[in-house]
Amino acid sequence: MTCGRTNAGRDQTVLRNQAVLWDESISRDKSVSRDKSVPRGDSVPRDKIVVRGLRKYFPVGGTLLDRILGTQPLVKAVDGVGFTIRDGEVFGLLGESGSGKTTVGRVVLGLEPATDGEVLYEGRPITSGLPRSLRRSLQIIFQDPHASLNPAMTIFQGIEHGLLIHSSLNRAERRERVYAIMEKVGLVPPEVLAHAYPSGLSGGQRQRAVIARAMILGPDFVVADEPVSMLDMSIRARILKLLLDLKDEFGLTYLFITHDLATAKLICSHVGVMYLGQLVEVGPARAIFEEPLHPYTRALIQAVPVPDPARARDKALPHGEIPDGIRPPSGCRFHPRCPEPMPECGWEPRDLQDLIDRRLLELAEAQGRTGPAGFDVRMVEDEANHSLMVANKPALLRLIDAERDRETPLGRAIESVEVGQRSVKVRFRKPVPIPDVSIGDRTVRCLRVARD
Amino acid sequence: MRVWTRLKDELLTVSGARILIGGAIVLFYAFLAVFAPALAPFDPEELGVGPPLQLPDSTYRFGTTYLGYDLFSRTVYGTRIALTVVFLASTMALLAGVPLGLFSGYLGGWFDRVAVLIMDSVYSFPDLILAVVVAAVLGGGVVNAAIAVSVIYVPQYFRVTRNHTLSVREETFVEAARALGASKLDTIRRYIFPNVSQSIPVILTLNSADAILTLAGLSFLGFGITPPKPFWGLDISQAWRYLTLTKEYPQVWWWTAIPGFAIVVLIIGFTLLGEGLNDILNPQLRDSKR
Amino acid sequence: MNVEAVKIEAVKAEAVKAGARNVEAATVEPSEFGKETVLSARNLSTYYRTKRRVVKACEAVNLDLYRGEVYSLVGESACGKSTLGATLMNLVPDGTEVTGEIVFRGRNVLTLSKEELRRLRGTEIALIFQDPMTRLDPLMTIEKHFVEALQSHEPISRREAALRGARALDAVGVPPSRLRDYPHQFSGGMRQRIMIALALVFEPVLLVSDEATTSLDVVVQAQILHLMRSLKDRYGLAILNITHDLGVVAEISDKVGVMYGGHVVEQGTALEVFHRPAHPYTGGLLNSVVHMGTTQLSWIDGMPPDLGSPPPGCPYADRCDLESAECHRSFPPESRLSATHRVHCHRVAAGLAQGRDAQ
Amino acid sequence: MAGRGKPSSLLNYIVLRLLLTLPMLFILLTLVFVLLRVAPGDPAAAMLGAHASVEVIDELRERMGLNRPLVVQYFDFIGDTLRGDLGKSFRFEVPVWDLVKHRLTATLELVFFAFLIAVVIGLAVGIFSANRRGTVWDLGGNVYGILTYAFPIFWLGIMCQLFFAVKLGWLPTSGRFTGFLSPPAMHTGLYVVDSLIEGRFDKLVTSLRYLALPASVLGVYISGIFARMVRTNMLQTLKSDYVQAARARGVKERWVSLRHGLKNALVPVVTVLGLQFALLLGGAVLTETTFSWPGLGSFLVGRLLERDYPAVQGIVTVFALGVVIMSIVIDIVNALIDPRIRY
Repeated sequence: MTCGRTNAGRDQTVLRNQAVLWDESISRDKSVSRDKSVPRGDSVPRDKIVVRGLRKYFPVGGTLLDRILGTQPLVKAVDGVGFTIRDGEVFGLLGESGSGKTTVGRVVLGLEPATDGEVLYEGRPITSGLPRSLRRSLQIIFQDPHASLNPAMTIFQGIEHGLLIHSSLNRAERRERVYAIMEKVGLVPPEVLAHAYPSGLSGGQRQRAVIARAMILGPDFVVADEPVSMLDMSIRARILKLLLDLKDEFGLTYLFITHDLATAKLICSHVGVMYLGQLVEVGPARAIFEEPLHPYTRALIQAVPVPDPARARDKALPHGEIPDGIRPPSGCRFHPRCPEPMPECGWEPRDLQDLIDRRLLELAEAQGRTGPAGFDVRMVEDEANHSLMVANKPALLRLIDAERDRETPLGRAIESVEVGQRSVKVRFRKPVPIPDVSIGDRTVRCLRVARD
Repeated sequence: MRVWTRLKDELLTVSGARILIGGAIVLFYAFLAVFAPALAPFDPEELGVGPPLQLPDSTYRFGTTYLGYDLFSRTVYGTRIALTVVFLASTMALLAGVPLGLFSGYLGGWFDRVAVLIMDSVYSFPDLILAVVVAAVLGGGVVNAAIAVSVIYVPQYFRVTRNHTLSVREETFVEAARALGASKLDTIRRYIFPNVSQSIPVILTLNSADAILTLAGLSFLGFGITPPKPFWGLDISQAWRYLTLTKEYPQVWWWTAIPGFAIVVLIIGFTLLGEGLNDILNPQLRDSKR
Repeated sequence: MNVEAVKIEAVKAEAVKAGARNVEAATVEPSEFGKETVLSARNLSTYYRTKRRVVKACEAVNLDLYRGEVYSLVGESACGKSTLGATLMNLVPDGTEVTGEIVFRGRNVLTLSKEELRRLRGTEIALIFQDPMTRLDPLMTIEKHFVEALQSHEPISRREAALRGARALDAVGVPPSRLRDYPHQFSGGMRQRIMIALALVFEPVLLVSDEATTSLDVVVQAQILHLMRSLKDRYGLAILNITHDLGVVAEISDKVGVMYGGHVVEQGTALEVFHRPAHPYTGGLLNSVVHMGTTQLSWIDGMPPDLGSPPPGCPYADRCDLESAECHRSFPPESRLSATHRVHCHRVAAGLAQGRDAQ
Repeated sequence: MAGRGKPSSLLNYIVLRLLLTLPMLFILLTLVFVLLRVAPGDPAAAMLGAHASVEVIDELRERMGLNRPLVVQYFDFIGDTLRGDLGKSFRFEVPVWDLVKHRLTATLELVFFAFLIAVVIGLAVGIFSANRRGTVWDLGGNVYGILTYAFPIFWLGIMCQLFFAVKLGWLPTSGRFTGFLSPPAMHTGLYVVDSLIEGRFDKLVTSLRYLALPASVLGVYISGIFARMVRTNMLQTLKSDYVQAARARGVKERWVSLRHGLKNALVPVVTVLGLQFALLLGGAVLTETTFSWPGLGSFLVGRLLERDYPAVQGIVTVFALGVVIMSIVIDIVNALIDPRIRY
């Protein structure tokens, strides 16, 4: 029943020929030659990309006044991320949308200035923007092949543009180069496709053109941002194979950004799992997929749909959704959704709001009550005191008592309850800083793992 | 090139019909403008070539005015002034508004803020009042009239170009250009402008219609084109003054009706052309046709 | 009993028409006919007419939806699955040519008047879509959405409608206290839950989900799939699930139909299709899916056919490893591998015929 | 995840929005100043004409303060305007505001009724043709839009005068009120309202008769564009996903079109209405001239022709203020309609 075909044999020879053509041309280019001092095949792989303490905040929303004064709330899209990608690795950055993985990719490429932290490319700091000479070494492949090609340029013009910027090749040489790379990425026959506009190509062909555009500059580090997620099932594997072939051919290093854990498991050598702008687990792919340590990693792996009706059934999923990045949960950011939280994980007043929502729902169901009457619990949060005031006193007190009696993590995190005239002040214990724990060659940020 | 292949596909549809009719009307006026000396039997600026207030007949095909101007010659020559002013005004407004909009939209920052503030203020000001004041201050004449008209269209080109630039700027392919290391100028020239330029023919034609109306309004009020130059709005103005003074309303209908008709048909031509182009060039605005 | 007999006759007649000679060989599983048929399509074709050509978006489709079952229609982009979904709801644009028969609980959907259709939609048939972010009116509170939907179908007071809305939100896990909020105040997963609540407020018989989980994150997607499964059990819904994601299909489906080039080339129970795929395309598609157990990449070469000028024979012939001359000549007849498992493939048909001859 | 919206004060928003219009006002005033004091060279010479002697011109320059540095003049102008002093007419030698105020009410009356007519016709035609998209009715709406746009407004005015006033004799040709009656006592300056306050039915009828033609011509002129905006925006919202979803829920078609289609179309339409207001003022200049309506527009034309620049400056400033006020009103109305706009 296998319909997969492998025609790598033929491709290999083509690739080799093109590779020679490449080295020849580089010496003729006007730009600064790349640092080749460390020979390939070194026994110890060098660090290609090092990211340390990277932060990226975006101003978002806010009132008119905020916008004028520049006091808009900040979304902490990336909030202290560090990892190292060694030469020749495929480093997978995993997470749901809103986790900040795409922002990391863009900041690493200098497409977006970092708020804080540093990025090193082969030991050179590139945080404050990529020098022109390095542009060609670091390239990107985008998610949406329909949006990432200029509709007003032919495929040829699109691919050629990089050469116009970075080389002094003449027209014939450029054409030769463009056709060669088109052939290599499977845009055949190049003579025909080169003069088509993107609107005339299929999704798979466009993505090949996007890859060709990135590859024509001969990069050695490529950010692939969800490169196959918008393609049809039967095409995905072909594009993935192409990316792997190109990696072998050019000795590329990939930062592979994806939400698809199955793909990451197949092609990544190392992965980092992101949640709300932070890395919760980093390490070799094999180890992480075999024995995920962070509860969020476990949840993600569980949630991957299994294409087998015999095995795909109920699973324990984290409840709720990834929260707002403007004010992430305190302590461990995953604690409100965590299936196995602890009292120290950073419980705070607004977790009580979620709880009230859920409990009141259950209450309504049990009593057969209908309608929104009685659900109106207004709360005023006091961030500084880690406490909360509420209008519907008895209901809240019953709820809090129940939580404390049952010794749930939230209940145990409640330090004191002050019942005032018109308000209830609930004080939570201060959150414990969550340490990064290194276990072998991987790092996990989880209090429970740290305790064990 | 893409535009032409699409045009070919579309010419048989409703928008195609609009383009054909509108284009034919505009071409007809252009023809009149070019061959005016051959077509007009009299000098349009010469007094008393016929008896005053002559009804249309075989010699004075559109009749004559109170001062004995030949209305047919004036109407034909009027196309020259109309199209010249439109051309000059559009070109000036385009050359100022489009580049400004491109840079303002792409670069952003304080330059953008200041440009937007100024342009929006001018834009929100009543067009005709602005044009009248400028025309009054500059004085009459074709070039001055064109400047007065163009002042009100610069903000329009600016706005359309800037808004379009803002949306194109967010497209992934522009980010791809940055990832390639393309300079800002290069990005604007090769990635932004070709995608933004699609809307220019549309506003160009639609603004042409508007410009004629503005020019006619100016001339009617006594600014812009001044006597004895042959222009439709001016003739209507003269006729109206004569009518309000003498109260001979029904007797001289041709004096107002014919120049007015000349304006109406040309406006319709430009409007149809502009709308047809809009349908084809901005498919996202097009209603689904299935 | 009588009904079942008629059904069996109908199935036989259908099979004869399709040219399958193995009617007798088909083992009829009694359970199949114990269920209430909600919707059945017979020989259904939808052609779009554009200026220059006719797009045969779906052709000669037969399928049945039963109460309490999830039927997943799976295929790649432009295979006709969304058209088929729209056709079944009679939501195709004017000027589209639809032939064949769609029977929803005894009524032919294609012959209903506009008003009858409107009454049907919402009350008995409900739809949920991809991209919940744009499916709610930004200027209306959630409560108003419920009031509007309910008042469209029954005389009901605002208050009462709001109460029913609260109950429906309750059922899908959205706090009813948020009834007065506007759509932009909800997250994507929450909005999809609200869409489902809006669909379920009438307790419909059939729920059509058109890529409803596609734009959601893995975790939220899993949550929504879980919700849909539990709602199916609670209300005895029939669910038509249109998707391109085989993982999603495996998660919730009872039956699966695989579409390719406008045809449903293979359909059967989820186990049959996933464990014993008979059509080469189904096999290829299953192999190309990267899942947690994948160790090697594989794919199908070539491109899907253009529905505007489909090839004369089997639409998959050009990409198939096992094609024969016959494949390029005629569209394969339906072969029945079990009461539920049917496939359109010349090779399978030939294999079955051989097997019978050998007996 | 979008949090629950915190209710914030609309009043704050309005105050802020007012503050934000200051730069716009400032730029408009600067524009007026540049146009009238900087560009044309010597206003004094222009005002007095070609035959005036140098001494006379110098005296006028002295009197108007034109011999002071431009910067000083500029700040004087801005300061005076902010204090509500619009300057003094050169010709009438009285404060501009005294000349302007009852002409302003005449213009307001005309513009208000024209606006009313435009909104009624525009909404009706727009909704009608959007709901009957692609039919003859829609085509009719389209033709209406193009024709009302293509007719120069003054020409349409003259034609209407010739037909309704002269040929049929139904309505007066021009002016604002008959000479046989004394106009209603000034309360608001709007004759229609003042007649009602006075309780004089005959005066009400007379003022409406005089108002009918100019207001209709101006209203019809704007209504075409307005109808097109309504139609386009409604079609756009009727195609949107949430409308499809509502249809799929079996919501009645009329509800779909009015509740979802019209309401959502109103946000852009209200914005456009604000811009139409500027168009309306421009059209008012022409209409007032055609019908000899004693409004601000025709007054401006007269002052321009007489080169009474101080008066022109004052009038243009009044127009600029009107535009600024309108833009604030539009923003606030939109903020009330659309819950997504955060103040």
